[in-house]
Amino acid sequence: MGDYIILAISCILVNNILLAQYLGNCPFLGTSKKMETAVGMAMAVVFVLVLAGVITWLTETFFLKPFNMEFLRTVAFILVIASLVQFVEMFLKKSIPALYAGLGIFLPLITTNCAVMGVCLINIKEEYTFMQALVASFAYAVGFGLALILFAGVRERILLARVPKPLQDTSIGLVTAGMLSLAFFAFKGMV
Amino acid sequence: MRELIKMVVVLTVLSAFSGGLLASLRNGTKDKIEYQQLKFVKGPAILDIFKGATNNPLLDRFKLKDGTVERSFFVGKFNGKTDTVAFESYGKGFGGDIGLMVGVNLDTNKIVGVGVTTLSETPGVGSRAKTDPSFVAQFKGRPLEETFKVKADGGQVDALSGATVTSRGVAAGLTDAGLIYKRLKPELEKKLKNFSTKAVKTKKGEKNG
Amino acid sequence: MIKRSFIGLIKPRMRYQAIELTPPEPRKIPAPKQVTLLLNEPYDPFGQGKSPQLKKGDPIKTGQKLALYEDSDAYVVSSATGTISALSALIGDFGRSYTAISIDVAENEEIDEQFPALVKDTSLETVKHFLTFIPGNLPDVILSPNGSSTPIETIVICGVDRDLLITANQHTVVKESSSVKRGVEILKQITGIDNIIIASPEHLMQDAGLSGAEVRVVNPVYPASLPKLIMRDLLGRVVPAGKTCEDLGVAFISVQAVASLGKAFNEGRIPVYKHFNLINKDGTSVLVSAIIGTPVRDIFAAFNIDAGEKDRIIFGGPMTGESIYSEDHPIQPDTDAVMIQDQKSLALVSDYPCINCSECIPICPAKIQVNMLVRFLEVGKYQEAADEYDLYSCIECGLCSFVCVSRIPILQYIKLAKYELGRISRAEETNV
Amino acid sequence: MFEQKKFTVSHAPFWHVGSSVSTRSYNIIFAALPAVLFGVFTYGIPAVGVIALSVSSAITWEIAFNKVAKRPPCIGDGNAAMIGLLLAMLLPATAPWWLVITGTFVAVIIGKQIYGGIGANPFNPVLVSLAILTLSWKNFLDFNEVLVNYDFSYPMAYPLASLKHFGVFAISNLKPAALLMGQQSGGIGAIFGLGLILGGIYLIIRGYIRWEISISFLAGVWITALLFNMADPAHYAGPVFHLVTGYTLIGAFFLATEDSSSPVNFIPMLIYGASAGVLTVLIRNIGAFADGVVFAILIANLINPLVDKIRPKALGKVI
Amino acid sequence: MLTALFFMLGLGLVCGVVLSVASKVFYVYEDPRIAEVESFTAGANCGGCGYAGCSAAAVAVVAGEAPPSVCIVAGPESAANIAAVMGVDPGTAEPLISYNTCRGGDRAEEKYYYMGIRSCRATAAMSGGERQCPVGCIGFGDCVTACAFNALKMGPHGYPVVDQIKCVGCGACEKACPKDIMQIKTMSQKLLHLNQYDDRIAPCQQTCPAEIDIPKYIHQIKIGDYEGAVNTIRERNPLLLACGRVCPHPCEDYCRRGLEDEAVSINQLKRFAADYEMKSGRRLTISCAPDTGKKIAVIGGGPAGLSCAFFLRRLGHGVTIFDAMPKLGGMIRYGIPEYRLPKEVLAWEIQGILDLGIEHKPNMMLGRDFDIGSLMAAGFDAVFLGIGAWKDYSLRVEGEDLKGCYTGINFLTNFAVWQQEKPNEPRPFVGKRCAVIGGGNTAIDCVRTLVRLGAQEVSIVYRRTRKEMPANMVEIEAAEHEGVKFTFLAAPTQVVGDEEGKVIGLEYQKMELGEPDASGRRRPVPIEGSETVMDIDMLITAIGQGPDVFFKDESKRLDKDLNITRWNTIDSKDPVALQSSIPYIFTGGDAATGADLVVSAIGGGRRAARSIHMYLTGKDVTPPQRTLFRNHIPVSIFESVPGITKLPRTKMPELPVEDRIKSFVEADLVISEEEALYESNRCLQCCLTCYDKDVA
Amino acid sequence: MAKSITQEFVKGLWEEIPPFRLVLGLCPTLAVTKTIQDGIGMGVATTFVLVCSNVLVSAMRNIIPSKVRIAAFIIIIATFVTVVELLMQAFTYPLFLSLGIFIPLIVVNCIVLGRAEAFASKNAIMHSLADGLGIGIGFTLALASLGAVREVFGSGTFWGAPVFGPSFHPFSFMIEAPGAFVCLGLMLCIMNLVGKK
Repeated sequence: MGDYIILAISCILVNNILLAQYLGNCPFLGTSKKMETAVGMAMAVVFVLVLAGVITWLTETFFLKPFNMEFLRTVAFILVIASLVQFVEMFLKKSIPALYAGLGIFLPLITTNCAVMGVCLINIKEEYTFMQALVASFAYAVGFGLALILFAGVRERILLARVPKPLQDTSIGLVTAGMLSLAFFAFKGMV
Repeated sequence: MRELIKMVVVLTVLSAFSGGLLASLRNGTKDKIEYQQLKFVKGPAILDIFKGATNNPLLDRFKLKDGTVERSFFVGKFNGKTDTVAFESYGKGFGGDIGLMVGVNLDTNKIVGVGVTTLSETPGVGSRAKTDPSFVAQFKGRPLEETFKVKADGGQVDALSGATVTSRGVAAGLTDAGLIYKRLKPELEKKLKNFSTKAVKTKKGEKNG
Repeated sequence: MIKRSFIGLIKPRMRYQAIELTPPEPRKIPAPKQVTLLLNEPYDPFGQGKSPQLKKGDPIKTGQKLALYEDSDAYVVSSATGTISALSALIGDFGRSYTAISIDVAENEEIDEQFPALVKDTSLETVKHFLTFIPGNLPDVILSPNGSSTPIETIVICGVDRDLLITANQHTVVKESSSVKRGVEILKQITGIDNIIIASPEHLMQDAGLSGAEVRVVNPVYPASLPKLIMRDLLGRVVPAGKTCEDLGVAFISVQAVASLGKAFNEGRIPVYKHFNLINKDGTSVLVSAIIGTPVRDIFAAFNIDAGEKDRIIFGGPMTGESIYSEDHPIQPDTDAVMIQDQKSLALVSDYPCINCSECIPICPAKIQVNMLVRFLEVGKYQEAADEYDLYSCIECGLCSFVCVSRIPILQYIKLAKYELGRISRAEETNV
Repeated sequence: MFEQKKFTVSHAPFWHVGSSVSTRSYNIIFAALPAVLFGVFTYGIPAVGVIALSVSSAITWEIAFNKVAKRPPCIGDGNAAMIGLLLAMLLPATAPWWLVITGTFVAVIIGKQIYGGIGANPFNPVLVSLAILTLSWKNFLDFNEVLVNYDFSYPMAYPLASLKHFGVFAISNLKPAALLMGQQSGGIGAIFGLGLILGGIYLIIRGYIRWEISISFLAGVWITALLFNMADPAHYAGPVFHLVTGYTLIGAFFLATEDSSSPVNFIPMLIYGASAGVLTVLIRNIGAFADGVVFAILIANLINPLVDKIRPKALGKVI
Repeated sequence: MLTALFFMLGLGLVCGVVLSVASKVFYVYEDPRIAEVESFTAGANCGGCGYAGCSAAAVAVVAGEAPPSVCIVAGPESAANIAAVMGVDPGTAEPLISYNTCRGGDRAEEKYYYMGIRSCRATAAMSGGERQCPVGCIGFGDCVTACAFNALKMGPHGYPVVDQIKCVGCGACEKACPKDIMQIKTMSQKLLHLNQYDDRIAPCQQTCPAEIDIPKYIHQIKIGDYEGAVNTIRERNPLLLACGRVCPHPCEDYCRRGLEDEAVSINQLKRFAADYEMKSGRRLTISCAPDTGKKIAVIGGGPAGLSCAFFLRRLGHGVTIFDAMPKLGGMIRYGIPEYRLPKEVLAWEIQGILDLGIEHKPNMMLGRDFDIGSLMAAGFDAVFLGIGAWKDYSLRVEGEDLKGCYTGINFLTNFAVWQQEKPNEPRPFVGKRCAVIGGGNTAIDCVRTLVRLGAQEVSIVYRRTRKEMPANMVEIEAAEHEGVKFTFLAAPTQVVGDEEGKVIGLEYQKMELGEPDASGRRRPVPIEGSETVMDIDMLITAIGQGPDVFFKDESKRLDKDLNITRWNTIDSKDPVALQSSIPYIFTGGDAATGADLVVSAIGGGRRAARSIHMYLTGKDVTPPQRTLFRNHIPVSIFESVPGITKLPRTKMPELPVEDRIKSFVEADLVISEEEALYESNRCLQCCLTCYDKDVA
Repeated sequence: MAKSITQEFVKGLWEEIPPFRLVLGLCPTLAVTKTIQDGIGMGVATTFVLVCSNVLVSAMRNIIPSKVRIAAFIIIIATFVTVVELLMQAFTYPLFLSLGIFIPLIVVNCIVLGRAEAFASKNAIMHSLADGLGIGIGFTLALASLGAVREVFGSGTFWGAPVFGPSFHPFSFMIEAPGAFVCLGLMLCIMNLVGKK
């Protein structure tokens, strides 16, 4: 149990997917302009990442590895993830419109989110067990969400500030993301 | 319905085509990749450890089962004796695992050399574990079976200044290596007894790769 | 300007000016050569399809009711006798537009006979048609109690002054208690509202009691006399953000208006003299009485005040007044003070950004998070400011601007935002 | 029509309390003086050099940026000077010139100006700068290494480094009172605890910083350290030690209280201060850095926009 | 190898099947435009737009929350495509462009020192802003900050300047401006705009019957942007070459410089710009709105008809001009002599108008060759009646129809037709001693023509004095120089003829000036017994003319509802709306006003075009409430203009008298470029209440 | 509006250069630009995938049903990514090591999918080729320049060779994660300044 907690903390804070591993930055910058969007995106990422983490782990363990087809990992994973996301999106839209409105609309953004694919690949690379993969996927997603929400909070204020014109928007967003990443150094070495 | 079928067919054919293409490419590059992996990941450390060996340790390798994990061992031939092996162990560092290649002489149980294979430490600080030869040199000649600890923790290892975490990681890796060594020593001895090197092929191996 | 105390930990307390127990009579300014009355209806020189009632050269009597068009509700009551010398458009603050009626005052005063003929009839109609433009200004909502969404049930008479340094209302409480008493009776009679409360400072409780209305005491520290705080502190009712006191069935009226109402029926003529404080450049405050429509220029002349280039002339008090740009601006029925500040001692504003010092937070009586509010307002995000940062909770006391380290004109931002939002919503209503 | 007298027109209120940004900055600088003077006294000329360079370069960067960005010059507000001074207070007296200049560049330009100047920076510029310097040139900021040439009557080992590397034992002979009086190694302006406390109290009384933040920060440090200490006294130092060493006091009074990166409401201020305090000790005890104040406050800066949403209900607010 | 193949085959199959089944099972209806918009986005789902993926962005676009340019990956073409799907402006597919209507800026005096938020909206809320000008630009640049496309910047004079290339017409500036100075308009809306009381326009522009933005084109000349000047003029006046020559320039009467100095020679500058285009040999392109499919018949190809046709065509309608004469131009071709307006120049100008795609049917006279009914049957949606004023008023004295008596228009037209179309036929009769009755421009044209045709003695007989002559002073002077005699205060009483019925003399009664009448002119009173006879062999009466509305009697069906005023003009009730008593018939020019200036006819043509456009698009035809028709904005009329140093006005170059009386070569010449620049610098660049003071 | 092939190529080099003008593909931009070599390596790999997938998508644009087009594009892209992955492993192994996980992640690089969807699926093969090549080279240039800046300041070397004297203390913040963000942010700012007309 303790191991899982440490793994989780490590994935959330120390090896934060966004700030330490540089994954998932496009939606990070895109969806952090408003707090509402950030929260929706964060939830959607948690949802999809756990699903994707599990399903890709299963694919790897039961198909790719036994048949020595690791080289097909990229193709297989992305196909599985894309189909999964699209399926979930359609499912939610029809069956649970309320949920769809809250987080479903973020799903397409996730298909090509390198955070999802990246975490799936990390799970395999680190040779996690099923439970570890599950925990890691969840924790990475939480880390993503945490960073996104904190960032959105900061960014909401920056949008109100008198940022010099050439720096506005993405430019200052990136610099701020850098500061965020800097602050997350606080957790270095804790796990 | 026609559209549905078309969708399915297109996807299927496309993925099958992709699978086929990749599989054939994979077959064509398989050997080369394996050699490259050895050469660049572990190669430098191994060659460093086996400085003066008469064989090519990269080619003279075998695998052993250690519980569920399979470990690779590289054999070094010194003075005509194949009594030295090198294998990899890991310790936790500042920015992830630190991979250590540990060379040990089976006769003396002493370390012949330690090399850092993988590490993602803070450049200029922890990364000196790899770049500063004096740091790993301090392990040479020490018995592998002891427990390694940095001095701050009351051990014997001189820590890299300002990189205690890294140093601790290295120490932990070495300790781990000792445990592996202890576990597998009987098998290793068995294996080495009738080990014949492929020294002759060195050049060719390089080329074919 | 009140300086910051050394110990900044404690928030500044600003007490209202208290009137002396036996106040001197206000200094009376003689009728000027020209008066200007501001009629609350836009002047359209090209107005089509309406028949104008007034034109240049028309003779006017004191007490005469003047309206632009036959069917317009808005009117003014002339405070002097003479001829109309000009009609012009005047743009006030926040989109208010007036018609300025200038009257050249004749030497002999003639009293218009319409009101004296009706003086026996203390009916709502009479008051409505002749007495809204009296000193103190009678608010419409009291006269048409069903005009607002909730019928008015309570009338609060402000026996306190809205702002610092002003004693005009207190003076009325002390000196004109009989008129006030009559006024309260008439109010009760014409509106049918019995629940009339007079808000008074503690030292005037006795005098206020003579009015016949229920006396409640107002805290002597600014901004306790602002209507929404009187509502909260004296009536125990909180006005929801974006709503007015009238929406809760409470109407406010100044004690001067009540006194004028009483006086009008007592004396049989519409009162035209308005009491107000003249606050000089050195901060001294004198009570003055002048007819409505007197240009500020004449008042300054009477006190030998030299209003120089870049000085600031303020109608109202230092915290809530409005600055005007011309010495020709006339005294209006609701002018409680005229203040002049020397160019050298102006409190400057700057366009420095908010430094997030949090001075404004503890001082805000409405508990608004001003630092964020002002950020939204600075970039023009008015709707967000209203939705997320309580724009409409603001009671416009100006304390945030008063303490602002960056000297941001916060109150101006707030009022502007409310005004712009109002404009947008009105535009949307007319579109749909 | 054209010769009319023109008056000034502006909006209410027409009075102002008279405070200004520059008074604020200068008061903070004034409050920092005891600690700074003590530092100068202790470390001598090099300390003067670092402080002078830091302040002047901070001002220069600010002027330069204003020129480049075509904005009205804002050095008059004293903020740049304050940033320069605070940064110098955190640096060792032996900091090389290029380190100081880079530091002020990062603080003034990257930390503050590109966000639109004073009041807009989401992170404390001084801390951003120090964090970046720490990452880049750890050796030059390692007090043990760089202050090695100083020789005083008290041990010159950096207390927190000793604690980190050698455990509680190594610091057992350090007296809190002596540490408080500045008998320790550390940043130029960070060693004289008493001076910092005096300055802090001055600022609190004058209303320039908020006591809520300072007190909750110290409380956070104290309580967390106490818990660790109680759990394993052999491993973790006592709370008082944590209070008087490293950047704790300067952090509590001068860094965490930085205006634009700290909350304005009461409860958020407590949360903000406390979380910075807690994290400080966490980093010191189990993290990678010897002193956690810098990164702890940066993390607290980060959560500031979120926690500052906790606020009292506004007058008449519906819902 | 095979396993890989099969694995991928299986995977693809599974995914394909699952997705296609799911798309059937979980089908939800959505606005088809969403899919369409989405197909134009990049589809990368990168989130760069701030929305949750491409379909979310598409939803936002369809819901109107996001601009068509939302996708940052796909580039401008995608934005254009998305805009097309959304149909940003469904009414006209014309681009909206922002422009500012105030050129006052910081030249306007201030009424107070402002201290507070540096924004236009904030200061506008404080007594309407610190500028004296009640409607002018405040100058804090709220619009500039509001513009997300960098298309606006504050100009040197403190008012915003639009970069039309960058402007996308989003309207942010318009919303931000508290004074309605920034306006987003299509070209059509600009063409349709009439001067209003709340416009920020100089007195000259208020006066100009065609409402040309005079300060703007003068400024453009000043900075050397001659083409811009041409475009500016053409926004209001398609006949700039003609107007530049014949316009009596009432604008100059209101030139503020004229109060202290001599007025700016506005018309010379216009002619300079117009001639610049013609001389450059290149026609500037004139843009037209997309076709609307409506057809309009313009009856009469004179200035009013041409102007109306020009503007209707630019608004996107199909126009056919029916004209009774063989060539277009109406009175400016057949009434204005060659020496004032060379027909070559006119032809060049008219060709430019026809090139927009206007059909011309010559020799078609209403009431003779067609009537309104036949037009309606031919599918025209509206009719413009610009038949001009071709019928001279008669003198109502005895002997008016003797041989050798002509009316002014008759004479000029006959001569013009001979000169232009039938030069080989014998020249129309010209007497030796000629008298022309009347004091208007037609009379002057007649005498000056007669001089050029070799009449030995030409005199003008006018009832009042020279001061009251309605003709242009320049023209009168020119006639004087050319040797024309003037007989003032003479009222013709009888035309004397010989037994052959030929005219031999004109009897007139002398007059003296009496009390001023309502128009302020002193009424001439006959002196009893002062009858005199003047010896002449040719008499031309040019005492005024009116429209010839005989067609109304010819057609009994549709036109009977058309009201005619007692001055024989077509009754248009409202002089701005110009709609006749039959809703689809509009009028303008002399047909509506009686004989008037060319430039008035041009203005009338545009107003009629506006009304027709409104009528065809189903909108209210009545003009906007605050239309400033023939009036002036009171605050803009000054009594003095301080700060002006006198600078002499550029003299108009003309041919020497001896040369010009011999031929019909153009008498007035164009000023040089150097002179034009000098004259343009004399312009005070007035706006409503502000102007440039001369430095030094 | 149709541009020539050359224009399609050139626009990727400046007008629409990712990630400066099109703010896309940030992850690899941030992650693999510690040195200029890594940057160029990543750029070349991406260019290869971009060109190949653009050509193939363009060739197949009429066959693929619109509902599964994204899935189909992804398969195509993923295939080429794997090809690159295998080739790099076989021939430039050290580069493969330093780029690590980011090679397979080219598949989710928004630039690649974005160009496939926005451009190649609507344009002819040669145009798509030019577009892919242009954008790819632009991307490579961008990565190289960012890599160069970070390497020079962060490690004091250029292409592995020291540029400053031995007394230079590298500003190693630049090669840390925060430095990557800040550096890219500032470069965007410079691009905005330069791009302003």
